[in-house]
Amino acid sequence: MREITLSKAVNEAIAEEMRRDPTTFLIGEDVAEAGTPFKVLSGLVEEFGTERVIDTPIAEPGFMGIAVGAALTGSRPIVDLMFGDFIFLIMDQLCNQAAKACYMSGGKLNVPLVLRTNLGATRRSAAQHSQSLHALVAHIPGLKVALPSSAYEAKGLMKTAIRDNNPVVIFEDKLMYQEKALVPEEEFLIPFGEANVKREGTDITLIGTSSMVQVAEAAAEQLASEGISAEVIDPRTIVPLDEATLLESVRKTSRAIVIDEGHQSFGTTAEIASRLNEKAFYHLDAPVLRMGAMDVPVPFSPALEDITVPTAEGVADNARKLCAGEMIHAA
Amino acid sequence: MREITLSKAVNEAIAEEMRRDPTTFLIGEDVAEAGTPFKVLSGLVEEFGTERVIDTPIAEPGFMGIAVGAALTGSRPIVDLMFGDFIFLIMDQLCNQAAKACYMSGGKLNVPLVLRTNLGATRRSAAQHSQSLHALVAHIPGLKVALPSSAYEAKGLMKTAIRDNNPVVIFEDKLMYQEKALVPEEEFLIPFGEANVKREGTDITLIGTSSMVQVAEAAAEQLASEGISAEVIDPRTIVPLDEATLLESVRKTSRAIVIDEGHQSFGTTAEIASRLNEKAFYHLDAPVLRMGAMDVPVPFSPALEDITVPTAEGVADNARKLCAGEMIHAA
Amino acid sequence: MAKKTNTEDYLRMYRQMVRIRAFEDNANQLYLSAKMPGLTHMYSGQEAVAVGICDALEATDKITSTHRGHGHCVAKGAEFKQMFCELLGKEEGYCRGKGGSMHIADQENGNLGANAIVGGSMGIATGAALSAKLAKTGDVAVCFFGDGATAQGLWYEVMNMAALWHLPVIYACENNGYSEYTRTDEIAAGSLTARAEAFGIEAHKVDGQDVLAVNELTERLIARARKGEGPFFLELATYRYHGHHVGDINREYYRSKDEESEWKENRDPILNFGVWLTGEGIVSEEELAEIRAGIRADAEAAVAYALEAAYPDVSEVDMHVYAPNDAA
Amino acid sequence: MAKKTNTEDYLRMYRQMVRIRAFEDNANQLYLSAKMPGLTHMYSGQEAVAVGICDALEATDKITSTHRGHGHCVAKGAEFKQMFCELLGKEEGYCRGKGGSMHIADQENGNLGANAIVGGSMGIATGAALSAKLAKTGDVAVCFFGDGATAQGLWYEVMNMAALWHLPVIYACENNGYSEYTRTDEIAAGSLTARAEAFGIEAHKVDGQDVLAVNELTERLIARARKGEGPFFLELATYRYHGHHVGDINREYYRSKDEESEWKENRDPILNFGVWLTGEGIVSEEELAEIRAGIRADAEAAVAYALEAAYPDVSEVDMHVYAPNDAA
Ligand SMILES: Cc1ncc(C[n+]2csc(CCOP(=O)(O)OP(=O)(O)O)c2C)c(N)n1
Ligand SMILES: Cc1ncc(C[n+]2csc(CCOP(=O)(O)OP(=O)(O)O)c2C)c(N)n1
Ligand SMILES: [Mg+2]
Ligand SMILES: [Mg+2]
Repeated sequence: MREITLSKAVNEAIAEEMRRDPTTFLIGEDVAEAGTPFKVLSGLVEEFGTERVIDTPIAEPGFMGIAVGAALTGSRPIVDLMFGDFIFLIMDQLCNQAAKACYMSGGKLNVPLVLRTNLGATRRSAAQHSQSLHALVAHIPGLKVALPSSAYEAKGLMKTAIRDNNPVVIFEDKLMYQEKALVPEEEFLIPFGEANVKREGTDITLIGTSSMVQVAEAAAEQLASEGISAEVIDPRTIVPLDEATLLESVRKTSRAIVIDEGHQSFGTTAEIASRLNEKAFYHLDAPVLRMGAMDVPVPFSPALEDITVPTAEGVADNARKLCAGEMIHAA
Repeated sequence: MREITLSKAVNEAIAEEMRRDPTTFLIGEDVAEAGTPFKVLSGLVEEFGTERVIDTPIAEPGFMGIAVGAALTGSRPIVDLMFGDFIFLIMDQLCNQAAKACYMSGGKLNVPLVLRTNLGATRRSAAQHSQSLHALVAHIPGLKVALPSSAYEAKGLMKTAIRDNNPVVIFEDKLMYQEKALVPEEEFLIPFGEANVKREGTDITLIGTSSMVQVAEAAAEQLASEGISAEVIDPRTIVPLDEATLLESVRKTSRAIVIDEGHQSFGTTAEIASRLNEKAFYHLDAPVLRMGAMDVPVPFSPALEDITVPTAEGVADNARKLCAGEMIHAA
Repeated sequence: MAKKTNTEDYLRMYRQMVRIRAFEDNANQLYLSAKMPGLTHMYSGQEAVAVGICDALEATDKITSTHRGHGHCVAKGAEFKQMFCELLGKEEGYCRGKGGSMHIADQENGNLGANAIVGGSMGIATGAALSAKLAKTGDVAVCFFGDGATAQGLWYEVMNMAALWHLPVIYACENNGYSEYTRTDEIAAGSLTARAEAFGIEAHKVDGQDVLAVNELTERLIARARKGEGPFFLELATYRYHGHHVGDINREYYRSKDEESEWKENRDPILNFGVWLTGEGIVSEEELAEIRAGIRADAEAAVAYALEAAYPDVSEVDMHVYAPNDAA
Repeated sequence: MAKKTNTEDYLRMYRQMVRIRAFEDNANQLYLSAKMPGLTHMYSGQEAVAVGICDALEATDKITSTHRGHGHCVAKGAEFKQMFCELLGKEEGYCRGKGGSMHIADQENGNLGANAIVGGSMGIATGAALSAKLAKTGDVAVCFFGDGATAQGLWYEVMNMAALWHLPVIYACENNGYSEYTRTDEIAAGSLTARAEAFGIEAHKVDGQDVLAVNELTERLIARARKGEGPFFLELATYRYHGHHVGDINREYYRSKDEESEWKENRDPILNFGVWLTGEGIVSEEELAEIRAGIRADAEAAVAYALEAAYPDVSEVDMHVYAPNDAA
């Protein structure tokens, strides 16, 4: 195994799958020569040519619609959406068209399409370039949603996404593009719907998604030094969601915190917490705690932005209280 | 008091507010002579003229953007979006622009705008004309979300929405347009963030939104005849959410079901259930149960469509089980 | 009218137009007799557009259709039985009853589906053309949409890309003079053909009531599109006989009865084509009457079948949300 | 170049162009010295567009701006201090630090804000024009956007409505030849002016490096727009001197150094205007040098101030999500 960046891992995954399947192609803004602003796709146009690495005008609804049509007719497009915030522009094509074509046609049509985009604040990019909007997409039946938490995950999940016969939305964490992890040289795929137990523990379960997996791990490390044993789980995909693994953990630890970088209200933490409460209620010693991003647009000022997102200290602090039987919300 | 339809109630609310404030105007497709396909706005163009009741081309992102600009510059637009499903087309203008302008400008700008649209299935309108998408909007800070459950509610909430200095999205239940309720002749407003306890009870709390309030009431009626006393609450607005009233009820009854016509996963029921679990955990005798619409695109066939939405029988059935201490999910 | 080469070509087009009309008359009847769930949008009056265009296509060519989509579906090769079953939400429908009128798709004949989002299929058709170009299949895609749909920004986005990339797609705008209850000139500034031309796209206006004119122009453009000379834009002047949907009965506040009868009496695509066919001596009026009667009988039989057909089992409700993946 | 009536008019425009350049040079320096959070997009090279247009506007007229918005902001009347404070996320910034470079708004001077969604403000500007028309204020709105933004469907939707309703809005496309790392001709088919004309909108092309030409044309069109003769479209040929954003340093893969120096050396709007002013005897080069030095000093002082200024208190983080409602 060698260490590579998340950026490189995504690049490799796409290159391998494009070699494997000639019906795949990439489409988006500045994906070819520029290799995207984050340089994630550098080199692909040199290998696959401009026929399969297609630069578009700044027309997100348009190229998303084109990708849906291509996917309905034998191609397997990988759509590059430069910032997750632009998903608002393509919701109709994604949610009214791509997500529903299979169902509305009684299974006759299908849309094998990957939408790769990103999430994450604290980059000083302000309210329209910092959102984590995966919960919106997860609400729409017909879409699958993957949230890689490292270079390793990004590679394995991307390859699975490209082979999936359905529309899959992958949100990469922009802050992680330059972060390295061990990634096997040999081919591997990570199946959807199988959570990853990153660290075993007995006192509390910390469920983190995407960027928040590291936060959960750092909190667990801190807690360990204080004698609290935290289990850390990365669901990897929130649709499909590996309820079984999460429930098993929570039934063991009796306590849980769900940590996610999307806005807390009506977000991912609500769904996961609800399922745990519903199905592990009688095993819980304390309510499942949610820690999402604050319910405010992401502020530009560094003095404000950093406090909108959950931190390892905040998680550790809450975990400590839960384990000590303190109530976090006035009940 | 007289009985009027929900359609008439909305019409009256808008007419009264347009008379009161000359900066208000209506904008949307076929809102003028046609008075919308549901005929909700009939007669308004005759009173206010085509300057203030503005027919647009079929360009939802365009007229939504225009409304945002008008709202930023002294007007108070009421935007008519013919079907709630079209909200996917205007998400960028609604969520990246309208919702964030106040915050991004440090409070200098604001967007006093009402987006009126609808929700609700079982009208045989299939997957692109039947969705209940309020949870998506509720996830975005800066927007308020109202869900009227009767003609009375529709009138009072609409008037409050029009006077609010922020973007408010009102989802009317399409199936209720011809339903009548008692509505006072005198002017009244219904404040946001104050839930309505529709029926008092002691054994279980049924929280229903929009179309599901009647479902909850019918279930409560049925349960009463069996000796189970159900409290029924209509939150009226889900942003802001009147947590206090919901918590008070649940602390009293120790059991709750949340019923909503949006897809269950990552939806409104998840948020409400999570808050109750978090903050009333130690008062609960059973997990808060969620009943949303099935996680499938809305099917056309009557044989399938009706089973995708919660029914009074389904609610009563679950309430019975919860009260009998039966577990609903294998735990 | 321009000429086809042989009688069978003419009769095929005549038959298809009559089939559409018969389908719609029966669908309207199902609505009026409260046997159809929901609403539907009648294509009657516009038959020459769907037939003139689709007759120029191969089965592997793709079309995308609209909320007013029965005509496109029939013209592209669909059968009455599965169509009526779909309209009634029955299991034997093209979409197992899950789509209904506004989502009929018939992918075996290259119909990628009706769409209930006005303009919603403009990207899809363009993407089908991209697939064809990448896979070098030689297929073309035709995107049907109404005059009202030209207000959707999506069209300009995809026209730009289609033009830049020379995609084999034809944008076919059926200008029936109205979008819902509003006249086209109230909602469309400037000129529709100029809008396409501004992107460097060749644009044509054609009489959408003249099936031969539509067909002849389409054949030429399709041939050129297959050679990479596309995209093209067609504005087809036409008229819908019924209301916006079957429930739109009192419509004098937005259009006059005189206007309606003018089109129905003097510009009917089926009547006029029939007159031409008999005038040219290609076929007799008796033969045409026989064709019409046969088709009417077929349609009624299909309706009767569909009314008796079974609904999908409730267990189907959560099937087809996702397509299966091959075992790894 | 066309003529203004008096020296003060000329000098005001010269000063504003120099102020923009000075602002950008300092902003770039803040980035290079790692004192600025995030990235920003430099307006240098395009000054004649913002100044030529905004000088034709009243304070109550509205503009909408873009990600490359510092020039519009300065030209519409903003002060250095609050602008630098905003760029650094400080409490005294125009948006209390919450917006940053991409969201600076200055509503007192009619700037409705920069926008980080390309094309995102096209509806907003059109809506401001609708407000002006409904309230009969006589105000106009100018929508600034780049060549890349013409690919967004929203533009066509709002042009259609602006044309139908004769709204007092001017769509000002700053064609600087690139969107990010891509040449305009690779992403724009046909002709930009033809796209506006297709909606019946009068369109003009103008040299965006010639502040007097821009100003003279804008004044004429604004006067007509106030009388209800709008909307109008302007395509302004211009160039950005820096990379797409401050971090875009190695850009030879998409544009040559030769091309850059050609514009900087021969087509600089400030240099050329200075030469013209002195050539016409309106002002001496010494006076211009003094103006430039004074502005540079102002800018540096504002930077120094902003660097020392306070961040907003953390308690502000959940303020301004909603505007307050008046007590009932
Ligand atoms: C995005 C969207 N907006 C509005 C509607 C409602 N609607 C359905 S059909 C229609 C009119 C369409 O007019 P046109 O495109 O001319 O087609 P026609 O009905 O005349 O065939 C409208 C507004 C819709 N289905 N989708
Ligand atoms: C909707 C959207 N898509 C993509 C981007 C990323 N982006 C920012 S600026 C830009 C290029 C804009 O080009 P142009 O409109 O010509 O303006 P310029 O940068 O040349 O001033 C792009 C693609 C964005 N901010 N918003
Ligand atoms: Mg029409
Ligand atoms: Mg540009």
